[in-house]
Amino acid sequence: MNMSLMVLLLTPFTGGILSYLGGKIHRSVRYTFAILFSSLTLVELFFYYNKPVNHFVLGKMFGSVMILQINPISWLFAFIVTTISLLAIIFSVNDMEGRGGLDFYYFELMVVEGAMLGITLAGDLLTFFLFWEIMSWTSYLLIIQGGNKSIKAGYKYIIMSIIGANSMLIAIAMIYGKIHTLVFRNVAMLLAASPHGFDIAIFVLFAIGFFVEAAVMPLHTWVSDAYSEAPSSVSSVLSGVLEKIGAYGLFVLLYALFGVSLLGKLMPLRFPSPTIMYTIGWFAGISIVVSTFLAILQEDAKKLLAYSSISQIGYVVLGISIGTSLGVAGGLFHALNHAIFKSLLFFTIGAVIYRTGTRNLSELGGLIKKMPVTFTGTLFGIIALAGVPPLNGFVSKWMIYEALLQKKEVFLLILALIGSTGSFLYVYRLIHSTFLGQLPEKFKDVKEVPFLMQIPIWLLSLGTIVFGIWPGLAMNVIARGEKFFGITPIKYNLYGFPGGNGMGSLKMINISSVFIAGLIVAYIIFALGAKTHRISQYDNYAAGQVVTKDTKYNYSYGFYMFFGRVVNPVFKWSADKIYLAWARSANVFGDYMRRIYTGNLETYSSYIVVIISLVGFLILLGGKIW
Amino acid sequence: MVNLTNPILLIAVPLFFVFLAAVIAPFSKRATKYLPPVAFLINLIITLYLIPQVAEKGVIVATTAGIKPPFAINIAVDGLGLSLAIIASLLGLIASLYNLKYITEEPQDKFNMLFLLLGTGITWMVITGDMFNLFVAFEVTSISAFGLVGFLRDKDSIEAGFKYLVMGSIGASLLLIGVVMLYAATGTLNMADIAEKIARFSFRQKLLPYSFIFTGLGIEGALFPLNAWLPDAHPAAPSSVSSILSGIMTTAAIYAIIRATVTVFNYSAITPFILLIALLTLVFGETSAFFQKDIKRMLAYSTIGQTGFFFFAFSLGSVQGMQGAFMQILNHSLSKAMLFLIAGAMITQVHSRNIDDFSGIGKKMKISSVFFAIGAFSLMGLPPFFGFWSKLTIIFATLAYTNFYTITLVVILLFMSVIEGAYFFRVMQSMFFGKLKEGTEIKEASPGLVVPFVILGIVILTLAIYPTPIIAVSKKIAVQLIHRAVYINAVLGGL
Amino acid sequence: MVKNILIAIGLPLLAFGIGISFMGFKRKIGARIQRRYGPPFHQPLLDIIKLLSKKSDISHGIIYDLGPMIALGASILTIFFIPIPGLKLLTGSADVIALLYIMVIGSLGMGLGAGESANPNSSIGIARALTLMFGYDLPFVIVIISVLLKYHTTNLYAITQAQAGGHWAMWVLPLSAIVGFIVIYGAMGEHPFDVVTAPHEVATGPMAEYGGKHLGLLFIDHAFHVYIELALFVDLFMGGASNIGWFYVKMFVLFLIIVFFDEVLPRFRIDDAVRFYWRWPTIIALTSLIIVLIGG
Amino acid sequence: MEKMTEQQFRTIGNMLRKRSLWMLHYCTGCGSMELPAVGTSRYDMERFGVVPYITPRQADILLVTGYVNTKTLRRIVTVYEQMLDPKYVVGFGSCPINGGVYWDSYAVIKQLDRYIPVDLYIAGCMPRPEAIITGFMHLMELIDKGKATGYKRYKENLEYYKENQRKVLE
Repeated sequence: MNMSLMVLLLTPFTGGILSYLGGKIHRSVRYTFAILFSSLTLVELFFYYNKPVNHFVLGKMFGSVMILQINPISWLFAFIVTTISLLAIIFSVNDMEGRGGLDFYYFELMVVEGAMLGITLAGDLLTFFLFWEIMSWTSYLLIIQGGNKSIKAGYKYIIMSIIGANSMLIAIAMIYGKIHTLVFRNVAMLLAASPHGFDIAIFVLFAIGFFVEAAVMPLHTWVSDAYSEAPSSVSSVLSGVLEKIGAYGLFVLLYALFGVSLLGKLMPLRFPSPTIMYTIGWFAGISIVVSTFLAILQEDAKKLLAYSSISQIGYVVLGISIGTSLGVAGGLFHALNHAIFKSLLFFTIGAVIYRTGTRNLSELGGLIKKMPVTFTGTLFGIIALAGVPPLNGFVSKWMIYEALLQKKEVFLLILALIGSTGSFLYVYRLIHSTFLGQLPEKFKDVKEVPFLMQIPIWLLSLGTIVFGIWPGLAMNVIARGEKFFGITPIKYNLYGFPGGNGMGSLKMINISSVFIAGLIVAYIIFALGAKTHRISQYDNYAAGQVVTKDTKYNYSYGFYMFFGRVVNPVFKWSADKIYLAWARSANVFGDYMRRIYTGNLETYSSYIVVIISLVGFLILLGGKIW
Repeated sequence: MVNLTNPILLIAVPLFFVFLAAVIAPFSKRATKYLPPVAFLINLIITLYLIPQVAEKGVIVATTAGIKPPFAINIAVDGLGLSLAIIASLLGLIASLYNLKYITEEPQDKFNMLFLLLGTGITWMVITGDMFNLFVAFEVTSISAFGLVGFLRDKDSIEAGFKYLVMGSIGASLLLIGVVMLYAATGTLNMADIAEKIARFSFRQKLLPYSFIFTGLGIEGALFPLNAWLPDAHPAAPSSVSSILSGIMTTAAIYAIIRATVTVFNYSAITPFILLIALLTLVFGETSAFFQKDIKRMLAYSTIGQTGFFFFAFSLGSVQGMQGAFMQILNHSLSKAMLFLIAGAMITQVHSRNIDDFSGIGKKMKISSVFFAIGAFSLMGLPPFFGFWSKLTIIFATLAYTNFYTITLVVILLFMSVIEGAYFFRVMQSMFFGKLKEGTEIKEASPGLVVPFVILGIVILTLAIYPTPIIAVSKKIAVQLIHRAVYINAVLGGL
Repeated sequence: MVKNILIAIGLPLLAFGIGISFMGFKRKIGARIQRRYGPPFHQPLLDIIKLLSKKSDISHGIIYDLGPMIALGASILTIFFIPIPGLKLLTGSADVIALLYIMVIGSLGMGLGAGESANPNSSIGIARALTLMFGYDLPFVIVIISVLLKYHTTNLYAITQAQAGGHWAMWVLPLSAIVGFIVIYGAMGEHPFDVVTAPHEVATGPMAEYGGKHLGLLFIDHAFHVYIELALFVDLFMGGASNIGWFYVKMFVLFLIIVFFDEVLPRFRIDDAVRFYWRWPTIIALTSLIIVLIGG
Repeated sequence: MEKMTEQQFRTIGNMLRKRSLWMLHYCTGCGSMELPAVGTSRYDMERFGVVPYITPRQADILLVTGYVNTKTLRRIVTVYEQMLDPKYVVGFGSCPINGGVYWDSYAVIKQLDRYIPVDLYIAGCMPRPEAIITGFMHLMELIDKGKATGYKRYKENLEYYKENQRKVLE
């Protein structure tokens, strides 16, 4: 029997257990096992780079086979999962040093990795759901490692996550009730043959589950707390990978279970794409814009990144929901890119927190002189995030824009473009308030992070460049995946896209090389001028005033306060507040319900009488209550 | 040579030990506490011996005094009964091991005798094939439980014991009335015989005795709104007793209801009503649990909710529903018993039942807290624990036919599971991540308390890793339960 | 090949020449409007030479030095993607949408440099610049989308070709053209949108700490910037041109209007500028977009 | 030959440079009142490339417009040191020369030249705009001839200037 996929799936779990046990011996054993096994997973994954496996039976449950499979798309997501998890593990070695319960932390980290790997490899809904649930609660345990506030955040997360998972469970049970098997292929056949009401119900139920995990508005409310309160490496796993798993679920739902043609049949085609996908596109579009606005006004570095994640996942979902080959490719590519640059940013901000102990943007500043590597990583991260050429974020966003334009989805295109412009604002805020500006005196002795924490930053920075200048590398996988799902892939080459069919052309290598040429010209002009000499940050223009060390001569609090004046009136209400209001009223209602247990024996005895009479009453009704 | 495989021994052995206890009590009160573990261990071994037989024959019937049913008191063990007996013996064994260290209050001899009687009664309830016998077993269980609830003799336990006594007595009398009515109508007390004879009665004729039996058993089975004694009684009892009460006693009563409804009355028409009751039980149980500050009270309310949950699954009436119900019973019994034992162990350290006082003890009582988490996860139905599979089965069973009602039901079920998750996660959060109160000296409970629940935890983990056989067995049990003719024929086979 | 290299060298020089001439014009015309004689026409060139030949310079760090370089490099990059008559060297490598983001690289570099100068005035200036950009981007993308939809292509060169023969987008899409003008106007930072550099509020904003050759680079960049904004508008709405002279004339006319407005208007507060852009220009642009959508 | 070219280069540089003088928008006394007149339509100093600029990093000329008290001197020195070479100081009015009407004030600097090198004085109380423009023209001539070397003097005699500054400021 071919155990291959099983081995792949079990590697992280084994690694988790071994590192847990190893940690009892010595901490270096724990790290060795964790890093070894997560790298091993990555290596194993590369064996499947060009080798799809369709049917690997895991077992049988409830008369439905549980199967594993790997296709190029799941390979792509599995690649994201394993890479980012590996880097997170490497990063945590120093970052989490000195905290309690580290054995358990690494165990959880690897179990989460395994569960997410399981989701990407799942070939049927039962396996999918099983790993989904495992992922939910193990990632909850990771979130709450971040200290006191994280507990509340984790609580919010687990509640929303359980709701999402349960919503999926209903859909799965409905499908199981019909055909007693949950293999993707059979489910797709069932859905194609089912009445439309059933299909739509299934769709909505699944979508709720995926929206929660992918943090699409309006089910995003857990994100800003959870991402910001969790430990940095966990945040990068959450934002880089967990969100992508939500997007992967959505992809599976749209293309593996339903398929564009079926979605088109479900609702009349009033718009260029199937209405149901159009709706999802709008959810994504609103996510993009609203959370961009929220991110601009944050004072907390990780909260800012959290909102930015909501916004960026909006692009992924938007791309996937467009339904054309270009859009899907753009969405998937953006998933990869977002995983790279957002994890990078969480790592760098984590590094800053590691050294300075604060993530309050208005307390930081000027760290570029102390942490140049971290700064470089952040720089690459923000350029990629803002979708500015020549780094990777630009390419995938550009694909999404082009796809929207191809389909004449102009209003969504406006939202997407605006979201991207808005992202300049918050990324600049992020890098400015942490690394630029004046260095506060209390951070005078801050040092660069240890080498082990630099590794993920270096590698991911490299990733932003590589996938930016050579988008063909990622497109190889994506195009094969699209072919696998019956979508004709678009034309591409190593350096970009030749264009055609209403789509513009793009050659990243030209852009980057001309840019470098321009830089060289600028440098020549610069070098011809007089020599510069470094001056202290206090030797600064202050209208003649002498800046001293005890004055804070830095602009960082309320960076976009004036912008806040423009948009704040709109943001007085929020989804979070609505949910909390619901929770409160449910609380009050539940409290009234509870009072049926009065504690009085007389009342209780009367209940018995009531029940006997009720049952007796049934005699008169003939036993039927409905 | 005693036939080890005679199910009557399941009753006889513990009863014998009760008498033994009474005999040795005057000589050494301390010695009596070693009797329950032995008795339950023997019981466990016997039940395990019975497995192949039940698997082979389906139902094994044992008679007393050599007279064949329907005339004599008889015992009929089918898959469901046997599994419950196994659980009862296992929990009895674990709880009595726990008692060795846990019960320090006097009079220990009486406690141990009552404890043995409780176990006997429960086992008796699940293996009896006779209506009156059921009543007797019910009484044995209840009376010993009254005593045990009031064992601590403080204000709480006496009040709770008294409430329980009143309610339980009403229940017992109602059950008795029902049984008497049945006897008057059919002239027999044998379940299988009644089942056969009652078939010619009209729905209305059947309903009166059924309603009395249902209500009587429902009081013990914690059905809404007859369960009002439970949230008082379970927390007030010593934790080991609570674990038995929550873990298996309510379940045994539910078993009796199931047996009466399916096998005896063959009431499929009543299921909507049962479903409603089950749903209310679930909703009120879980909602109330959410608001509790007292950990044992919370667990007790959670028991009500869980009872509603598996009773709901049973009331679906399908094979898969029964399967789900059985799986959930198994899951709930093991997890809830463990949770109560752990709560007891923690209370010995914290000296409070208030959840707020539990904050931060996860750092000190590592084993207890981790196993608490395992139990809670299993109860919530998080994978890979067994609860996940039972929850899945029940949901699948509910949605076997998709229509508006079933979806509404499932939404309610899942909403309740969210609430359950909410309160369990809240407790665990404060346990693991809360701040330890200063000045408290908390350390891990003594091994005598830890080992028993760790054994249970290992059973739960084993189920988590290897759930497939149990799922297969539970399906067989469900099929057997739903085909009542098999049971009836097996009991009355001699005629 | 040789021709391409010549173009590659010539195009930036040409763009710089055009840009610097406009800067000269602006000072001259502005002086004339104020009834002054005004500086000589080549004054901006003199300024740049003076700045580059300063004998000492300061640096706050590497990014401080890199900022102006990135800005200039990005400007040089951008001009290769804007077709001018007879030259469309790299327009095949990136379309209008990509161009929108290529144009941003410069501001990002500028922002980073200004940030490292550790001066709050610079920071505020950049914050304002980005906010203003966010403000005018909304109407701008709507306008761009209208044009792209109208001509069914995203290639800027193809758009200019489609307007050949006097069918300027300005006449076809007058509303979009108006908004486009307002946006270009704001992007150039003229009154009333000069909140970014506002000398009396934030001490020339991002440039507060820059002097010497750094500032010289920024002045060169500004010359390119003027050229880019004007050329983009001419390409998008005024049909490009068939030869350089004609192109220059169109740009000049456009620039003249801009200068006229610039000289007589006061300054917006930054949030008012954003509010302004999100109100009328956006509404007009949307109207135009809907007309395009309905009318094809 | 090489020296020759450099010399020529420098001369050309000076020629060009003199036509673009940015004046720091920094005013110390009543003399600032004259500057608007110089800048606006009537006299228009922009004709000669003289434009007010905001920050010392950008400016070439430091125009000390009127009396300098000790409090102001600290700022003037800071600003002067922040300016980039070549930089020129123009003393404006009689106060920077000899204290003017404040000749006996305890708080006013009598001779600006002792604290920072002054390249040019424009005498008068107040000098008229014509005088100011003539002054600028004169400065340009000095620059052209390479005689406006105040910044070099400041570097060479730094000790002297610092000593004088210290006396007043501390």
